[in-house]
Amino acid sequence: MAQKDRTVLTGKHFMEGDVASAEGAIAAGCRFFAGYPITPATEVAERMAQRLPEVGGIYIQMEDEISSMAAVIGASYAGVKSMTATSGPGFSLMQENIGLAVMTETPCVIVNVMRGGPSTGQPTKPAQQDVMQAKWGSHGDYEIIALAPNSVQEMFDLTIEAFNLSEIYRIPVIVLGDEIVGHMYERVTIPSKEAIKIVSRKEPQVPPEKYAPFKPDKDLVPPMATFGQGYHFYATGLTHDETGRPQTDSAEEQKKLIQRLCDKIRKNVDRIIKVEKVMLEDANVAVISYGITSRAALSAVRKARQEGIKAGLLRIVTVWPFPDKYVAGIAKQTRALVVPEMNYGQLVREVERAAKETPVKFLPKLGEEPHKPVEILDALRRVHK
Amino acid sequence: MSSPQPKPEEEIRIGVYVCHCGLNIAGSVDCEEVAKYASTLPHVVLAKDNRYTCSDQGQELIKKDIKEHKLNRVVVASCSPRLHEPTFRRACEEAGLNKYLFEMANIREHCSWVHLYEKEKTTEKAKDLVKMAVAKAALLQQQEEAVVPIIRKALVIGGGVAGIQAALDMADTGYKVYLVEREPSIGGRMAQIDKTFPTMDCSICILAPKMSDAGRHPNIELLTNSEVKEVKGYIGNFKVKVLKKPRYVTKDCSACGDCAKECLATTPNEFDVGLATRHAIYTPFAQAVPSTYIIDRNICLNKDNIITCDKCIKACEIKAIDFDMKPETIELEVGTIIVATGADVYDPASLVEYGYTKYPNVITSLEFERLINAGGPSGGHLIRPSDMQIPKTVAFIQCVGSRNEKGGRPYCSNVCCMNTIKDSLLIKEHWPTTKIYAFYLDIRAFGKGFEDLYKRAKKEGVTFIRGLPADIVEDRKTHNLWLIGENTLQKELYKINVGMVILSIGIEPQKDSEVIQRLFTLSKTSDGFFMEAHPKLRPVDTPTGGVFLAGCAESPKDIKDSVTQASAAAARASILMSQGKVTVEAITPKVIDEKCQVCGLCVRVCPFNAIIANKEMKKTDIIEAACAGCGTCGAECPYEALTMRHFTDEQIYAQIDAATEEDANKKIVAFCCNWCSYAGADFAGVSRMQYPPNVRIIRTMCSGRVAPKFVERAFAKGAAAVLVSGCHIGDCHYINANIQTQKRVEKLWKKMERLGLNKDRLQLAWISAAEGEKFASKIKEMQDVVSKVTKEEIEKSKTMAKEKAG
Amino acid sequence: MSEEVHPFEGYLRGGMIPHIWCDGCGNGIILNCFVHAIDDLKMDIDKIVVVSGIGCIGRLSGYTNTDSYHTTHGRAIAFATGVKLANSDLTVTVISGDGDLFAIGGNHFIHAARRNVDIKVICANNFNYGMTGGQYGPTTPLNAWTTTTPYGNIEHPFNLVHLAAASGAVFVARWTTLHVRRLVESIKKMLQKEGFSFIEVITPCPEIYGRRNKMATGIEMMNWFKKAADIQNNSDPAKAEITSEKIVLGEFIDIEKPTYDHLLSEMISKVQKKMEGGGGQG
Amino acid sequence: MPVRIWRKPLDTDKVKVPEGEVHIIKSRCKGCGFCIEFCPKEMLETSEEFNERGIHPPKVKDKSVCALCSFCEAVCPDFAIYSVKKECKDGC
Repeated sequence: MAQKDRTVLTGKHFMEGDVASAEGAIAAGCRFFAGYPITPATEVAERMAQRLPEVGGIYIQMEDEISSMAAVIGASYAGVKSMTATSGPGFSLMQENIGLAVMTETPCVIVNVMRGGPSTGQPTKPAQQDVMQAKWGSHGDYEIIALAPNSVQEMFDLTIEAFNLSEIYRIPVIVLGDEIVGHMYERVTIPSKEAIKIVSRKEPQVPPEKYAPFKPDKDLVPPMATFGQGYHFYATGLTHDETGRPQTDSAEEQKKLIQRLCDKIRKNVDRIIKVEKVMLEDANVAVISYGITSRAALSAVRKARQEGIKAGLLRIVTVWPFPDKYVAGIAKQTRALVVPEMNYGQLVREVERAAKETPVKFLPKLGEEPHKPVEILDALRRVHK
Repeated sequence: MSSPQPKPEEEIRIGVYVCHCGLNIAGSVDCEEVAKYASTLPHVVLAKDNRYTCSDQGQELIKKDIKEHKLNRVVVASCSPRLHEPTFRRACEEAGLNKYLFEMANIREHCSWVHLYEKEKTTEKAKDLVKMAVAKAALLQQQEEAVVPIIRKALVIGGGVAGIQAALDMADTGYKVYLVEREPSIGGRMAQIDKTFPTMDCSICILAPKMSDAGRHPNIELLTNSEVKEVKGYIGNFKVKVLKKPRYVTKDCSACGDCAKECLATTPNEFDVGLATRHAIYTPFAQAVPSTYIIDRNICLNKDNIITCDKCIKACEIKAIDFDMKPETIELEVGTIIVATGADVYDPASLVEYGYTKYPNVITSLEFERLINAGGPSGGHLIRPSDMQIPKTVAFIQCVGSRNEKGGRPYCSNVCCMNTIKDSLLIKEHWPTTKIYAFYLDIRAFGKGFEDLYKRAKKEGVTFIRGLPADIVEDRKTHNLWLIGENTLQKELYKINVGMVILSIGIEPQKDSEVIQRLFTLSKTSDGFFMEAHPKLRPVDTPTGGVFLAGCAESPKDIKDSVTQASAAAARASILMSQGKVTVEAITPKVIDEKCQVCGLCVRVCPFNAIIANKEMKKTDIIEAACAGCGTCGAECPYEALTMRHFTDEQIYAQIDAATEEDANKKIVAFCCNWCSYAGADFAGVSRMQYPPNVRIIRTMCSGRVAPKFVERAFAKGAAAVLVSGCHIGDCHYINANIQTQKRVEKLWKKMERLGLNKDRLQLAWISAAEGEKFASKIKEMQDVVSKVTKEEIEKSKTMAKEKAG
Repeated sequence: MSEEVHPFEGYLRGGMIPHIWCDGCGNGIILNCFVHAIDDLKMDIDKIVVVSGIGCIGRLSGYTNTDSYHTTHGRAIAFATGVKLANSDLTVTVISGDGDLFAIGGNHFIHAARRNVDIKVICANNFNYGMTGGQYGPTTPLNAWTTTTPYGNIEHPFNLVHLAAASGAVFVARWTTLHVRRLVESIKKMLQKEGFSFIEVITPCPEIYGRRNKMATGIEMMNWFKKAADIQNNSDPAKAEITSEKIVLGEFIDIEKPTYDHLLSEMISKVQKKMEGGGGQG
Repeated sequence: MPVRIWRKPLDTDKVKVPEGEVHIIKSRCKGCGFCIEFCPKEMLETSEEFNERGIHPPKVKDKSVCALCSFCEAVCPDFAIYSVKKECKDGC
């Protein structure tokens, strides 16, 4: 009897967010997971440990998050879509190698199920405190892609999206979940395999002797060869030229490389960025939100509308690169913006930057529960007057 | 463990038998009178003289008398106990008398043969010797011998034809044999030789099968490239340390030779006497056993621990090369040992007149063997090194390094004559027209089939000329050689021109034979070859129990004799091993606990670590099996707490007293160790060396047994002089017991000086078993001392014993 | 003479030689021995991956004409683990320094050894941090002088071969850059062996370490290796000391043990067999 | 068998040990001197000339014979020296 295809568990499921993310990864073609147990991301690892062998993939539990990230990069260079999952402390440990992945343009996915920090903080409590770290966590100048799911379904969908983006742009992509989406159970609809769009990295079109591992195409992304195919290429965390050879002294090469690493994202923001617009057409006040907070924001906006307040919601899905254009647009048409975040003020700074003169009302939230709709509603009422 | 002593009240009944030994003794001793005299001695119940006491009748007579006359002691006055003591002891035992109740007086080697021409004095001496023997006999006690187990494994040192034969014989008998060879392969000299005389068969063809048998034999463990470094223990229980030098090639080697092809370093091949080249990695010769290659690190490019060149490693498919091999010391436990270390050949370069190493066409007989050998460097062509041409005329020169006082080799090397005859026939066989001369002193063709071969050579036209060349001169242009000398038969000078000269070089002892000598406490003849325990009756035994000799290590001999001797040695060793046990002579000490102070002095002097002083238990114990009975402990003990069985103080005192009872002031009391000086005195007798008859020899196992008090006793009794004599330092059969002898005698000398006594009256002499001459002259020399001793000095020295030693 | 072409040129990445290493440095010898071993074995160069960490020797991966990766400091083994597990056909070699592998990267080393991942690790031990100018590290001998031990080193060094053996490596050897023939043979063994294998190569660093410790030239340091070398194959790595008088060298460990890769693929195929006939959904 | 060995072996001319030829890529040499120090035949020495980095590369001593062990090649950190089998003229 033929083996049942276990790569995509098509159908309706009632599952946990972490599990959904794992399923999304496998559906996206991820066949390598290296990680280290940490609350609240452990369930991703557990699911991968159980599921990857079923689909011929590899799960390895490393000695720490540093090695997990390193192994993920290694597996990717060996041609396997790979990922890791972690939370704050582990995410910090991964930063150096995330930088390496950026520098060596390594497709890979990091799921960060955010919890309260700093340091060990509140392992079992939700937070959105790593948003800035996701962008600036590693040293040096670079761009990165980060997606913020707000449901179990999105933990599935955006993990697939993350893999696709990482393969297209040869860049690590971060799924910024949080303790709630990670641990919450919801209904998830997994489409048929065919219905799922999967993208893989560009392969070189030239013979090995002509291959320059970091020579970009027009989209600024270089085709990626795989270890063992005879390309004999060299990748290094040092500043390098298009052939991969270290260029530790040349200002020219440093400029050239860093600009390209950033521009391959900046010049493609329209293709990358995803937002969700709700009742914004006539809105004169708007909530700008992301991740789990956006669910409270949505009901707040609906209640406001019932009260006759022309409220709308801009939900940011792609946290990085930051959707300046959308925020600026909303800012122009509204009197004020409300930004609820489960932190003490992070992404709001980006909003303020983009909103220019338009006043921004920030609603912080630390520890305890996520924002209640009424808290956001109150804010809307106030800014509406 | 000695059985109940004869009860004190038991009457001592001694029988004395004086042997004529045909005329050997009777010729210069009045045996009848000696017997008559003996009958007057205390405890002697009967005394008889007969023609051959050692004959069956002689022995029967003794047995009969023991029974009929209830003899409980027997004294035989005849030859050396080293010869017939075992015979008479057996006779006594057969008659139910414990063999330790037998004593011998040596009136042949020590008397009749050495004072042939003064019958009365000789007879008087014989009486004295009998008196001494009887005196000792009266004090003899019966002893039980301890039994020592014999490890049923043998060690053979030397992998030449003798060693191989000995190893094979013992292995076939079923005993485990370790065959130690210092060269990379077994085979020895025989492997180098082309043909063997007189049968002319191919040497390696008959040797190779034996070699591979030895290599394959389940009972033989080959230890090549190895040397014996240490030997401990005693007959039946030797502990041997063998140093196995690394080959740098493992046993996996298939001897394919690919490595040598790649090897970058070369050197002349020892096996071909330097006439061919070998590489740093090599096998000595095609038939080598083991066939495993070996790396000569002296020429290999890889020095220290650095592998600069890895050509052989790369060439070796089975990865058998290992430069990290280290020397290993292997510890063996064996019951018997056969020394077959072979001999060296004489280096003729020192005989300048023959121009060896100066003239290219002067070669040695060993070089000849390689040249004439089909597998040799010249493919069997006898070519002149100077021009690679086959010579029209060749000359053999005999006795090069043999029978030559000048060259320091006075003896005959035994094989050279026949070897030359063989070689000359080989030349004739290949190149019949070659003119061959052989210059000799005497042609010795004594062996089976030898004379025929000699005749054949003469018939083939080989010219034998008596008289060795006095000089060889080379013709600069042709490199031919002029031989100039005297034909001592024709009494005329000759000057003969030849194309090539072959020096028939002699055989000499291994350059380092003293190493082996020391390891096994062997003795050597003056020629430097190892000496057998008895030249006729124990020709393959050594004085050291359990150690035997085979091959040229004992004396120069041909292949046949080497093999014969090897089989003999193997048989002797196998006898021990088959018995599985050996009785150690009951001459070991007994501790008298009441007297022992556990001071530990005896422990310090014991060469065999056979004594344990347990201070806590206030007790000293003897390890019987380890003790060899030298008695140096007994001599050292200040409390007389150690009794040397069969050589007790009382017994020796009795001998001294008997010897000095009459005319002490004219007598020399000599203490001789059993192995060297007593045997030396025997040797003097065998060779009829005459010396003054006033010496009285007292036999001890080792000079180490001679306690100062014995010397003092002799002086106290008025002896004119005392001789203490033993093996040469380093040759002691009890490792180094004679060092103690030296110390003690030096002490005595000091004491004599203090007392103003003439030191010359006490002499110390190291005399080996081969130095009969030295013994004789020693006695002559002491005779002068004796003649000069005054009454006063005698009296003065009587007090010596009372004085405390300094 | 005409254009000289070194026999190993083909194994070197075009245009990368001369390398950055100082004169008298042994790293080049290690590179030489490594390609020498590959050449001897006639291995498929396409299937060889060389991974290195940070430090002088870290540059080595750039010089071999192979698929190479120059990781962050200390992480080479972790990266290599990912590569090897993702494609078991590859021969993955980590060549890095003592500081990289045993200070910052020590944790990865012992765990990779424990798992017995089939990767080959060559450690260039030069007794200090050369690239940063000669600070003391995990292998710096007691009392040695470095820029950060101006009064002499008071830390006890690791015995790397003992550490490797204790951590579970299946092949452990130590040579110096003077013992090139043996080193090449050991590398060949290692490349053919399955499982976590480790070779420590003691290498001269005259410029940075040597001159502070009375060995100002490579030759002096190499002669120290020559003088002190004591080859004890198959001996106990715990006793494999490194002192000024004695440097114990040899192949210490060569055992068989199922590799992580092997057990992993076994497990995977077992699971997949079970899947046939279909298990329930997630 | 300590027998005096003094003659030139008869097969001296027949036994051919391969001779090596040392090639030096001067431009690469950094002058560590390992090849000179550890050549078992001690056939190398520092030359007078300079290379572009101001180093005296090694050179083969006159009349010295390379045994072709190629240790210099193996111990050179800079791939600057190697040895090949000398093409022997007299068809050996």
